[in-house]
Amino acid sequence: MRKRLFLGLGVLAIAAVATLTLFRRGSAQQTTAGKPVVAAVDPASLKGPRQPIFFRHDIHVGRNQMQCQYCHYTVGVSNEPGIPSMQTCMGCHFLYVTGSTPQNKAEIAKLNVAWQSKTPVQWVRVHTLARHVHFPHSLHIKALGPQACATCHGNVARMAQVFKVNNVNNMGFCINCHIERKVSRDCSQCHF
Amino acid sequence: MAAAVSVSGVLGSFDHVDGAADAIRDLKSSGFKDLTVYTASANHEIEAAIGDPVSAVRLFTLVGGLTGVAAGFGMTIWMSRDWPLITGAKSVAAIPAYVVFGFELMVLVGSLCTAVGIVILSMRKSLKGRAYSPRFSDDRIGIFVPCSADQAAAVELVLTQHGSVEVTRDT
Amino acid sequence: MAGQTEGAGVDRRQFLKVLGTAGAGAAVLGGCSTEQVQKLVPYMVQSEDQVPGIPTWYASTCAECSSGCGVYVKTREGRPIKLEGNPDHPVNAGTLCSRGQAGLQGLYNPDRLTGPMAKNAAGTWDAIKWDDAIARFAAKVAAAQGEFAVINGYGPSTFSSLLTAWTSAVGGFITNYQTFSREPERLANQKTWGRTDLPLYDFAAAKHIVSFGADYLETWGSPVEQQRGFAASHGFHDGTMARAVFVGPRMSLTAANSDEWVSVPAGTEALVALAMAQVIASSKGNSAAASLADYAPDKVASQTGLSAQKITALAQAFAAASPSLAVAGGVGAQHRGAIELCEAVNLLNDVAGNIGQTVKFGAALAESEGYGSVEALFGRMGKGEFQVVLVHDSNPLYTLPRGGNFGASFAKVPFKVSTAAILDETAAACDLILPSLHGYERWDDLMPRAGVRGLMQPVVEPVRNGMHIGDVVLKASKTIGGAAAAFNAPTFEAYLKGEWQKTLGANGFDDSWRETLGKGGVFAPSAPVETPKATGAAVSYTKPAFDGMGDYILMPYPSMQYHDGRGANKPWLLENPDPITKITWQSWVEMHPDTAAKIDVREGEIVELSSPHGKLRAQVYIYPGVRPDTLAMPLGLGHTEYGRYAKGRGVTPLALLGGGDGNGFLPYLSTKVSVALTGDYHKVARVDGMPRQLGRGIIQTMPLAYAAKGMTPEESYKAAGRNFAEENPELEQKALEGWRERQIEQTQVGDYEPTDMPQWGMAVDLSRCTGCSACVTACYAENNIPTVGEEQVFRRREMSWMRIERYWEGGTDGEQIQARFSPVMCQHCGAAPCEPVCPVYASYHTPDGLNGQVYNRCVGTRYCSNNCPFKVRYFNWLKFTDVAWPEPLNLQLNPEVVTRVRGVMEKCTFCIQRIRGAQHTAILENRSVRAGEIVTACAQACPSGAIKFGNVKDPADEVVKWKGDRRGYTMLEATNVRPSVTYLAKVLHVEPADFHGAEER
Amino acid sequence: MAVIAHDPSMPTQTHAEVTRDVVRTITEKPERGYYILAGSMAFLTLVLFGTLGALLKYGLGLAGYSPPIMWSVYITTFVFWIGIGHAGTLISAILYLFRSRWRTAVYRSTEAMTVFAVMTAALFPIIHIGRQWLFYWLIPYPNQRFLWPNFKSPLMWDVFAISTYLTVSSTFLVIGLVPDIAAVRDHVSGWKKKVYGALSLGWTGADSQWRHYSRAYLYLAALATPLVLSVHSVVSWDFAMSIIPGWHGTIFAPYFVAGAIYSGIGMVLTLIIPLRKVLRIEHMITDYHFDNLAKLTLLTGSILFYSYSMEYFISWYSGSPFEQMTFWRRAFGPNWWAGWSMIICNAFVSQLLWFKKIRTSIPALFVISIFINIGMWFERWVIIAMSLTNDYVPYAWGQINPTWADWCILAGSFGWFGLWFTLFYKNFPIVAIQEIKEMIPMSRRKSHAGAH
Repeated sequence: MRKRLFLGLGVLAIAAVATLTLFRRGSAQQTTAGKPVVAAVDPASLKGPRQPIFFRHDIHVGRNQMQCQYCHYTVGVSNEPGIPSMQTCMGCHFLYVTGSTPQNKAEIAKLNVAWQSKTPVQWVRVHTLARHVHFPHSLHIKALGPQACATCHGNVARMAQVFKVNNVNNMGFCINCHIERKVSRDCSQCHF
Repeated sequence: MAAAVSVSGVLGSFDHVDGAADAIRDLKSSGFKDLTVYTASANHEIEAAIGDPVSAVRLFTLVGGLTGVAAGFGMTIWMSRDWPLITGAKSVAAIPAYVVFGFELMVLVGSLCTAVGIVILSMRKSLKGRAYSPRFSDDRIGIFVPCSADQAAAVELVLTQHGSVEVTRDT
Repeated sequence: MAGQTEGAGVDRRQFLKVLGTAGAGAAVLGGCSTEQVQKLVPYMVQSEDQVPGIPTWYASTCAECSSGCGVYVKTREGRPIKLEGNPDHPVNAGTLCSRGQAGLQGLYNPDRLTGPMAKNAAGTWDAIKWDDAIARFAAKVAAAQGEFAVINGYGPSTFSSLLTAWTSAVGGFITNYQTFSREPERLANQKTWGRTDLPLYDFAAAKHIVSFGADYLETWGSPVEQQRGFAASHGFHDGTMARAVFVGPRMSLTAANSDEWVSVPAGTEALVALAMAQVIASSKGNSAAASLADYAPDKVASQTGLSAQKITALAQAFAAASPSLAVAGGVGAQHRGAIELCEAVNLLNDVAGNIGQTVKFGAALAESEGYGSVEALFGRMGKGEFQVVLVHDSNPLYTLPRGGNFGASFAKVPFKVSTAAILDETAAACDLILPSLHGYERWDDLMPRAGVRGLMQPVVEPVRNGMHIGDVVLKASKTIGGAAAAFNAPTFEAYLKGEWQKTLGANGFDDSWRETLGKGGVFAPSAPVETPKATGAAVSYTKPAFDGMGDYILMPYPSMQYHDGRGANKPWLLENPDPITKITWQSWVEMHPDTAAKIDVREGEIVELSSPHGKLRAQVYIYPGVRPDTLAMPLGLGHTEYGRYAKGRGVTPLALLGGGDGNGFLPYLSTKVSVALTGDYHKVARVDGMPRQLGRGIIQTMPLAYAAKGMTPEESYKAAGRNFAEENPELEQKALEGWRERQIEQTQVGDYEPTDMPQWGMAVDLSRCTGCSACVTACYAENNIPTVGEEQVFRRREMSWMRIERYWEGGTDGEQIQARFSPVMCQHCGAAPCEPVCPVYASYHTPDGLNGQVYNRCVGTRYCSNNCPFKVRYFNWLKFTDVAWPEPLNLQLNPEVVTRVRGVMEKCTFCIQRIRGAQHTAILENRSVRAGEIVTACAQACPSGAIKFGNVKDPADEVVKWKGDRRGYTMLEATNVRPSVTYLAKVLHVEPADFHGAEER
Repeated sequence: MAVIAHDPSMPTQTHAEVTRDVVRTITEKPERGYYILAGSMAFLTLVLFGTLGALLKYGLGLAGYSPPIMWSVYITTFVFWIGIGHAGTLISAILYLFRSRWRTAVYRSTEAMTVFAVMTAALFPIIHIGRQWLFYWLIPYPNQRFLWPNFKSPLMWDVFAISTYLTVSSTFLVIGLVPDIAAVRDHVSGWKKKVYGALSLGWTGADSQWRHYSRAYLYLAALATPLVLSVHSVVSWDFAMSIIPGWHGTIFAPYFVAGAIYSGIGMVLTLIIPLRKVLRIEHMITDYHFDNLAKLTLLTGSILFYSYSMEYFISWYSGSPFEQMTFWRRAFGPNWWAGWSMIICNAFVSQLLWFKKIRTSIPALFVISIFINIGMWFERWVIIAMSLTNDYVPYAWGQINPTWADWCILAGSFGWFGLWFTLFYKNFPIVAIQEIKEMIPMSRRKSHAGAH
């Protein structure tokens, strides 16, 4: 088992480095294209739960144009969206990206510390679905396309700190969509 | 009660029902329309003397009842079709079962409207400030005749000659 | 909503949290709590074979008994959550028994030791470090100077041979011992054929099966494999089916599934076998006839209590059907004459010409030195010949009879080491405990027979801080040095691979290894069948003797659930009722009604049994299926240690037995006991309300002749002259015209618009079902069903969505008693009575024909259950979720199924999570669900293959064929609820003339 | 007086005496016994809510449910109280329409009993469900889930029937009370005057009020009459709509209604026999009234007798083995004693009332009324719980064995009911003053002036 894990580590690491270099180029162009560099903010002043590391979706998704699936890698294939492993973060932040502003530097430093000390970062959950509901992410991505995340999670590309846009436990929220799109409203589709 | 009098008039109280009834007739014939007759219990003789038309409260009952039936069937049928779910191979909106709701809501709304009816109708005529005596809820019949001071004497006369045991003037 | 936050102790989403910690290792997992903080803990490193939300399957091997069935372990986020049979495995071919499936509750057992422990001077336990533990062990072994004994309960495997070799290297003495290891058969085979190995019995090929005490559907031999064979031959197929006869003093599950139970006094089975052999031999002019002359039917009739004609008839039927099969042995026939019995049966098979046909030598079944060796070993311990003893995967102080005072001899050993993962009786008597790893946490293999080598691989981070004894001895070898130094493999994994390299070949080993892992081992085609020549040794019979002066023969028999007692710590097995008595969570004494009447006891009264070797007190269960001169008791309970579930629960008949007579096997059936009333009472936690059908046709049967003619049960009953109550008289027929059309009409709204919606249905073949209850455990495992405990079962509050109903037929006024078994789960009625009565639509009909139950909408009026004619709805009376899964048992919970909170109704869903799962996958792969793609947990587990699930609308689906079977009927047609479950009537070997359907109709 | 003496329905006192006697029951200071009674009732009420708390905390498992008996003591007691609640409206509404004069003296007490009985019964559907805190899901209120209740479920019919009945019967009670409260108001002083004054809603007995009042009362009676019959029919359909042998009976609606009235009058007797002594109003509620109540009991009791025999006959005649088994076990099964106590207490005991001697002997009536209460509780217990012990699949048959939680709730329900009633009869006119007066002809000056 262990061996296979490290094998996996290797594979992912290479993949990460590769994509990383691409992104570097991409984002560089964008910045030169006059895209505003996202300024430092105080997370306390923002909506949403404060995370152990001030991970900025607005930078990753907004400025760097990263795909949600890059980190939430199982959202298209599984019920669970998947939380990126520390390694995925380190893939980019290991050597190359160390942050532009002092604030970002500080936060990325936290990440390195966590990685060195082998203690996974305990992200605070923003969206918690009630236990008695089954929400197959993959089906919704397939039906609505990879950009559909925003439908429920809001436009995280504009969020320095992610907060709850919709109450995903409000059944009406689900049902409205199902009615509009003429999708089955059969109880046993989600409740079992 | 005399303290809080605002409507001027004469109050007579009777021991005898026929006397009271006669008095009412006389007063009405002599032009005193707006009488107030106090009795401890509903009394046909008095009602006859007053001769008011049948109460309109039945309209409340009727309307309420009809509304209830409509609401009963409407609600159940609409709600069942709003999110159609089959149970036990029965039709989504099963009318026979919904008769129960039609009936129950008819009774419910109907009787509530009736109760409201009493209040509304009785409140149409304000009894504020008309003289009253506790004995009317016991064993006496009271007749209050609103009138100006100059008419009072005439009224008192009518009342006493029909055997009013006690006549008070509030002017 | 308060409702939803309840039962938080077993949050389905717990997995998301646990998931991360897998990377951080066992320690974290060990302390994994159920706090409600909503934290998302990512992996440090994502393992490439784990996708959150998608199960990963690993092939492994079941180590619950020595049959060595192959299993697939279903894991989610690194947690095993379900065991299913490995379809490629020759032993179980994809199925698995209750005990095997309950292995998970051994893995996650809350009483597993958290690390090595050493007993201190005060006699209490100190937790110690592994290095320290191994050091102590090594030191002691080295100091023992060869005065070192090992008892190894693990089956033939790379590990066992390592341990053997290692033991002899350190000059020690090892015995490989497993309970119920069929010694009498080996000894008999030695006499009959001069070879001690056991043949493979081919039940599938046999047309006529006679068992002399061997409970081949329960614990004897390789039950799953035999049950598969039995179902294949004895299940009704193309107009025919095999006939099965059981000869013995008690009607076991095997007997109940046989067509005939021949009740003979314990110890006289051999006579029947010999008489049958005599009849056949003389009819065939076989030379053996002469030597058997003394055993002619008329000579043995009186002793067996059978008429000569009866025996002759048995013999002729046996001879007529070829190939036939006779088997003997097992605890149920292990009296002092057991060897002779097995010889007699060998002879019977020989004269009937079954050798090589159904009795197949050459498979070299798992060898075990058996009771003789362990008896001898303990004798030597008693003489103080050993300084150190190591007990692995065995619990002799519990499984050996108390009369043999093995405990005393064991105590004579100065330093005793156990590898028990749970503190059992033996471990408690030891000085050092090196808790081993569970089969799904370690590298290992198991060889049930020649050519079949099942592999095991760690599929989960160790739940507790254990270490496989293989690694322990390798580590110890370094310190011990000497000959042991040769064992220099760094880890047992390395050693194992080394050994396998010899079979798989060195070049390209890594690939072949990975491939083998994926397959679950190597399964060579079955070994060439050998047909040994009988030595012709004369067969004799001496009436077996019994200890004690009591009036009743005590018949201990192995429980299906607990086996030799190893199952007693698993709630699933404790709550899964005994197939025959339907008693849960307890042990009992089976007593014939006449006996009960004679000594005036009622069910549940506690009697005291005393034998020369001991006493015990147990509750009485009155059972017409046991001879009046016999009292039967299940083995497996009555532990004094072994964790919270087992400790102090019930009693074990071993307390009444003496250690054998040194002739190589333990005569379980060799004690007479006397019964004394105590006046005490203990309610019997039975789950069967009324064990008679009262003519309600719950389980319908038909004679073979009629079934072969293709009659329906109804026609069959009429033909047999039963006044078959008309289910739908004309008047009703009228009312039912166009019923289906109307139903479809009504479903033309909303979701119910007619579409290609599938229609899920199930069919159960009662001629295959043996009542083994494997499906019940599968259902518990798949659907997060809580176990409620004995006190709640007293009130019949058990939650088993699927139950095996057991009804008695006959048994009154001297009539032969028979049993009927039928799995009953939610029937998913078309016109379900439970649906319209629910005020909140918690119970409703899904467009694909399921009877949906929305737990989170349920307010708990329980009207649905009242109105259910099958009573298959179960209510959460208390917070069962809090008590059923103490840490870390909750890690087994299936994340696809919500745990139901207190106050809601639940029931069988036809494994809707599997249905939806398959549909979702199909959508993602742009296809429609394939026929037979969806298999419910019960259907998957059933060793008899008696359950078929599928889409009734899809002609390609197997279930359509099953439902089309002429034997098909639905329960309680009179209620016109239109169930989706079709039962195929059980077929009986009876003459239509005396067709016994009275109690069904 | 002499003229009317031999019309026993005629009150024997004058208007003034009526007012005096009734008002006295309220104004005079209660003796110690009253406080003990009220206290013990309050205690039982605490027991009720204490047990309910335990059920909420640990779950229904505390009660003696053992599947397949999913409904047991609680539903039994629910139906019992609903039944009790039927006498009141029957007497006040139906007999009002029939102009039967004897009702006047007793209808106030029975109506109060009705309202409190229904209030008690209404607790049980909530107590008995698995997730009590979600009972409001049975109410069709607009919610974000877009979900509505299932109106095909008899339990929903129940919700509507019971709530309607509670509302209507309380309206009826209150409307009847208003003039009497006014009378009380005029005979008390101090803060009490204020309170009763507020409660009397400014009633003065003016013609403009009587006019609508007496009319409305008539219509209310007209509406309430079918309601009485409907409510217990609906309750009976909770069972009749099922497929359980022993529940699935077509005669259930009339059978249950008769039983309800029977049990209701039983409770009325149990209550007013001691009550009229305590309040010293024997001269208002006389043997004559009891005689009439007894006759009503006899009538309904005989209907029950018929229904019982019909149930057994039909179960035999149906030829359905399920039905037959159920009824065989009712009489000779493990709970035969319950089955027989139902038949004896209801069918047989009521037949004693053929004799006028018994009808007019207060002690005898009291004893009989107790029998009726017990018998009717057992009737529901037998029909509901015992039918469930053995239905279709023998393997699933079970046994009933209630626990402390069952008995505490049962006892508590009597406390809850009793507390309300005790408080009521001491603070409100327990005899309808104005209706009695309506029956007493007022003195006339022509003919015999000053007769009194």
